[in-house]
Amino acid sequence: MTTITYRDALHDAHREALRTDERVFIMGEDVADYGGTYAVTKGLFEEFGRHRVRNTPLSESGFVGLGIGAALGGMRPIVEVMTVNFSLLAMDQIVNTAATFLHMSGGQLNVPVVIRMATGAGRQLAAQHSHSLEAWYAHVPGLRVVAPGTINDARWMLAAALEDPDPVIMFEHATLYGTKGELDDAGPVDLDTAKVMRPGTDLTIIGWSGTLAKALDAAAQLDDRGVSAEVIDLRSLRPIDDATIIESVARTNRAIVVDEGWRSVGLSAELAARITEQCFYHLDAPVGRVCAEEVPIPYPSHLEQAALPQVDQVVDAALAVTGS
Amino acid sequence: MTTITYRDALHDAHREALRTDERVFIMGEDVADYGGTYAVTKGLFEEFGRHRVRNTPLSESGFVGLGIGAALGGMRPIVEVMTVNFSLLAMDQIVNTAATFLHMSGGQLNVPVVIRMATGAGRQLAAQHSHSLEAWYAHVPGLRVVAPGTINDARWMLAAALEDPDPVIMFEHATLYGTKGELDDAGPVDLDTAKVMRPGTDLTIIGWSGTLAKALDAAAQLDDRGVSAEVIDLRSLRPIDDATIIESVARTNRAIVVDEGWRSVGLSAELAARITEQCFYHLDAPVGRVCAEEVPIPYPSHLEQAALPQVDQVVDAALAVTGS
Amino acid sequence: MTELPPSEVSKQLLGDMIRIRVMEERCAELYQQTKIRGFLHLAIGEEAIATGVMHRLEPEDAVLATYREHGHALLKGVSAKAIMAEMFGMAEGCSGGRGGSMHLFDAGTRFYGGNAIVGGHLPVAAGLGLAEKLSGRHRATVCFFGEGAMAEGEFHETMNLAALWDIPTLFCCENNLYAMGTSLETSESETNLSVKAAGYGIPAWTVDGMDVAAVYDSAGRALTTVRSGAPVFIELRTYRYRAHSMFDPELYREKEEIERWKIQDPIMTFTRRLTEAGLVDDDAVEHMWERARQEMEEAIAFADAGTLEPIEDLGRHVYRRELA
Amino acid sequence: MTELPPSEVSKQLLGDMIRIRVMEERCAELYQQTKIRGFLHLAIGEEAIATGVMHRLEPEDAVLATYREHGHALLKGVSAKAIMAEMFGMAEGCSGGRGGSMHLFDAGTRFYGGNAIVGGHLPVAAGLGLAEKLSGRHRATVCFFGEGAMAEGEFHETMNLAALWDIPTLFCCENNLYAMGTSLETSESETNLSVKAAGYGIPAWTVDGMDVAAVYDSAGRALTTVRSGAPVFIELRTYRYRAHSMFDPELYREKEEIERWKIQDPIMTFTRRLTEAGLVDDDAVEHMWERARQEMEEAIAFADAGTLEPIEDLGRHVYRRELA
Ligand SMILES: Cc1ncc(C[n+]2csc(CCOP(=O)(O)OP(=O)(O)O)c2C)c(N)n1
Ligand SMILES: Cc1ncc(C[n+]2csc(CCOP(=O)(O)OP(=O)(O)O)c2C)c(N)n1
Ligand SMILES: [Mg+2]
Ligand SMILES: [Mg+2]
Repeated sequence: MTTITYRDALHDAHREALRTDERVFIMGEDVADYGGTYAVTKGLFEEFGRHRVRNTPLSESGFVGLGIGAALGGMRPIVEVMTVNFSLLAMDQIVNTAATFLHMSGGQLNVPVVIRMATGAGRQLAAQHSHSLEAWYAHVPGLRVVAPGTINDARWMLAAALEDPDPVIMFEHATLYGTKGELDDAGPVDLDTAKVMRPGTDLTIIGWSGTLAKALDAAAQLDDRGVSAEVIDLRSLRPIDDATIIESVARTNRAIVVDEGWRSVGLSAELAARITEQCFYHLDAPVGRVCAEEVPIPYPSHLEQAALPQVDQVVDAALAVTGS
Repeated sequence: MTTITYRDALHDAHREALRTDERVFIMGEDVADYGGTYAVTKGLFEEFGRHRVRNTPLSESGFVGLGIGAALGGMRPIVEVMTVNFSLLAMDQIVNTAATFLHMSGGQLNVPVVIRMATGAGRQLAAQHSHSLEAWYAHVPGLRVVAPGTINDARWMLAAALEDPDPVIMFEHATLYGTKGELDDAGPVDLDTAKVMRPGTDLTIIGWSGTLAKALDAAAQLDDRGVSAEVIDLRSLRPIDDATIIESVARTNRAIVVDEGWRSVGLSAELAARITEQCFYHLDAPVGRVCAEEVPIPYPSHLEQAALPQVDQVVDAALAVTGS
Repeated sequence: MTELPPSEVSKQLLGDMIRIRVMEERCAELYQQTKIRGFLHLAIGEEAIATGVMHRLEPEDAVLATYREHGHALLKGVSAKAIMAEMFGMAEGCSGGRGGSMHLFDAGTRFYGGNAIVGGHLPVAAGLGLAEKLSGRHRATVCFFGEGAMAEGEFHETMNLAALWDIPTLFCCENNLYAMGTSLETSESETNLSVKAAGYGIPAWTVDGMDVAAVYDSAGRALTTVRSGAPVFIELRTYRYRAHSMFDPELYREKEEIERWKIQDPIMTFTRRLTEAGLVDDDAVEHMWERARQEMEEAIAFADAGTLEPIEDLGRHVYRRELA
Repeated sequence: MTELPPSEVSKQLLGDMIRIRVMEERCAELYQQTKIRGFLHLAIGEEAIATGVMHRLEPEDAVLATYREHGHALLKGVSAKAIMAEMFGMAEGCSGGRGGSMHLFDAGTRFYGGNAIVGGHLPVAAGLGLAEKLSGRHRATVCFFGEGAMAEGEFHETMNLAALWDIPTLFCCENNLYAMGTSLETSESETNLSVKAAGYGIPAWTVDGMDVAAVYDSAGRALTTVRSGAPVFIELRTYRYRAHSMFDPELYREKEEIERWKIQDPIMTFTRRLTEAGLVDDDAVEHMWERARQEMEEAIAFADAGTLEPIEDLGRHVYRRELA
């Protein structure tokens, strides 16, 4: 096993993709000379040339649309949109074109594009650079939405996404790039399943991406207080893997969702609704939701952190649902 | 009481706004010469002039942004975006600017703009003209989101929206324009509350906009089968009026949400989650969700109707939760 | 006046314009008979454009068009039967019935829609062009759009990218002077559209879109440049005789304006020219009309005999790789 | 060479450039000391632009800028104290601490941000201009943005609307040759930016943005046109000496390029000119620097003594009319 950063794991995944499939190319703002906003694509244009690592002008709708077209034309584009906040400029292409083409054409024309973007808060970047809009994408049929939350998924999910014949949106939490961990060499992972990261018996905590570590930290603290928490990494935000979640909650009878998105009309609501629908008679308490406060993210650290879900809140929510 | 169409009710609301407040102007594609895509603004440019009823080029981001700027400059713009599908092109302006300005400026600069758009399916317009993305807007702090579902709200909500100091998004279901009903002269309504449209004792059915009539039809059918359904018009999609809903469900102990949006990560999930959180020990069954199928809307009528929530499904869901 | 194309080509051009005209006149009737539903946009008066351009294409070239695309699909090689069945919403339609009039698709002839977000298919077209370039192939990509699209940001972003990256795509602007009810001079500050496009450094010029010989000639020259690896823009000046769609009361223009344009009717003028040149006589022309009528009647009979996709199949075509 | 402005003005111009320079040099240090957090974008080298333009404005004129806006805010009249406190995240900051470096706002001086979506504030600026026009006032609106923004669709849509509707807004493009690491020639097919803007029918020209006298002169002429009711675009050629933000390793340009530009440093060259013209001597210049240093030290002391907004207030400033 090697120790590697999330950033380097992604970098290696991109490099491998460029090496092994000549249909793959990368496109986005500052992916070349600048080295990538988060340094994921650093050095790749030197190795593979500007044809395959294409720096775009600031024009999110334009280059995302070009990615969709290139996918229709037989390529396997990886489009990097710096952050989910800027992806609002490309929404039309992603939702009205990428997500509908297969359907409108009666199954003839699939769109094998991978669109990556950073998401999330925690770096004091304030209200135009810090939001988590994964919920929007997870609402849309025709898209697959994944959120690698581990070093392993950062290393292997890209290959699976490139294999997939449909548009895949990949969210990378901006605070994860610098994190380090062990990599196993299992090779390509699937895009569809949630994963039990830690077994437990008293409640199930579901997190993903930026909240996964918080869920695991909370579970460790809960252990000290005699509460055994199972932690699930959701991994795939669309489709949602009901089976893994329901199997767990049917055993633990209690669940908490930790979501960095705003509470209202977000992923936490969907997970709570699904669990309640499928485990109603097993549930000992309503599903707990620990989410971002419903404010645009403020700049100062104390307010930003207050706006984000925190380990303490997860612990408290867990103690509340377990009646401890 | 007068009988009037939803379209004319909206028309009258616009005319009144232009008459009574010189800061008000209307802006959007084909609001002038064409008469408005849904004929809401027909004749208004002749009465009020092209300065106040402004036809825009096709440039959703541009003219929505101009509306935001004009609101900051002291005007009260009503911006018409033909349909929610095209609003994806204006997402950046609505979410990154209109919804954040007050917050980023520390409470100094509010944005009193009203943005109207048609939504929904039912007219065989297929996958680029038929979606219901209200859930996205309802996810965003800083926006108010309303959906007039009755003649009365069509007539009076606009005035309340124009009074409001914050950005208001108003959704009009495209199948409602031609519907007729009685208008009462109560005058401006509020933007925040849900409304009990029909009292009942056995379950609560929550609908709004295009699904309100379906909820009421279902309630009538249920009556014949001895089930007494209370029907609530949600009206305000953000904020959600918990009080009215919870008061109802605490009495009826069962609830169904009828939502034309896609099921996953939509408004139905949020309503189900809130009801469960606040009425857990009152609930006799999990909250039922009758939503659009998770497909882009297909063209042929039989498939389109199969994709949309139908009265029969509401009745079935109601019978299921009431165990009848 | 542009020289006539070779006599066989000239006759085919006339015959094909007639086929489009007959098809679309029948569509209007079928809409009245409620066989065709949703939006129906007719290009009657504009037939010279699709005809002149399409006769320069190879089967392996790709075409993208708007919702006003019946003629484009027909001449790209989609059968009248498959088109008509699509408009009837039948499983035998070119998009399996899912798309309808606005979303004709055909992978076999590389017809990529039928796109109904104004401007949305421009970046996609450039992406298809980019795929050609990156894979070292030399197939052309042709994108048709209305002059209304040129105000959209997606036009701007696409032109810039196409010019910067020498993308082999032909952009054909069908300037019929109106975008719904919005006239060109109220939607573009620069009404000389080829000047506008040339501003991006793209070879650009204006053609009389009512003269099929001129269109054929221009398209030939344009495609030579495109096949050598660069974008070209042509503005084709034309006029639609009919309403924007079947819902448009046409309040924004005078009947006389329409009548003036009809004097230059592309079919009438080209028929006269070929007659005067001795290439056709009245009988031959009548035979063309008759053959077109027959083709369309057969297409209608085919569509009428079509089958509706079973409702159980609703969930298909959302993902190529079906969800578990 | 542009004639020197009147002597008092010339001295103020020099003094104000120095104030910006000193403020920003201190910001860089404060960032290293972690007093300022998030993204910090410095305009060192670009001071002549904000200075020359701002000296032509009346207090009631409105200004919008990007995230590289500290100097603009300062010269529009926001106090150094309020700016510094904002960057420290203090409640005494001009945005109450919510915005930080990228989101300076001040309603009192009509400073509308501090906008961090590239291109996003262009339509807003035009909207503010439209409000002036519609209310018959003659205040100017000035919008600063980088050359990178010109590739965005929002630029295109805004220029078109501004030209079509004669909107009295001054668009100032701060062309510093790079958008992050993307050079102008790789981001615009037409690198002559005033030619590009003139394509919309907007009076447009290019100015040496390193020469404050030239900027002052140009801005004066431009604002005369704007105040008479029309848009103007000016490209101001400049250079940033520092990294894009504090995270940029500057892989995309050579050190020598930076040194070459420093020869034209706006403060150094203007100091020399004023000295040669006998308007200032070394002592007077040193006094300017000293006064600026003192102003900034006081501002820092003020910011240091600032208070953090209580966490209980997190939910404020989401709506002007608070939710029930
Ligand atoms: C982004 C978007 N905005 C608005 C519409 C509604 N709409 C459909 S067609 C049309 C006019 C387009 O005009 P033009 O591009 O000139 O094409 P034409 O219909 O004249 O062929 C409009 C406004 C749309 N489909 N997409
Ligand atoms: C829509 C959008 N896309 C990308 C970014 C990330 N970003 C921030 S600044 C910048 C470069 C902008 O360059 P330019 O407009 O020339 O301004 P400069 O920074 O040079 O002053 C980029 C790409 C953003 N903030 N917004
Ligand atoms: Mg047109
Ligand atoms: Mg720049």
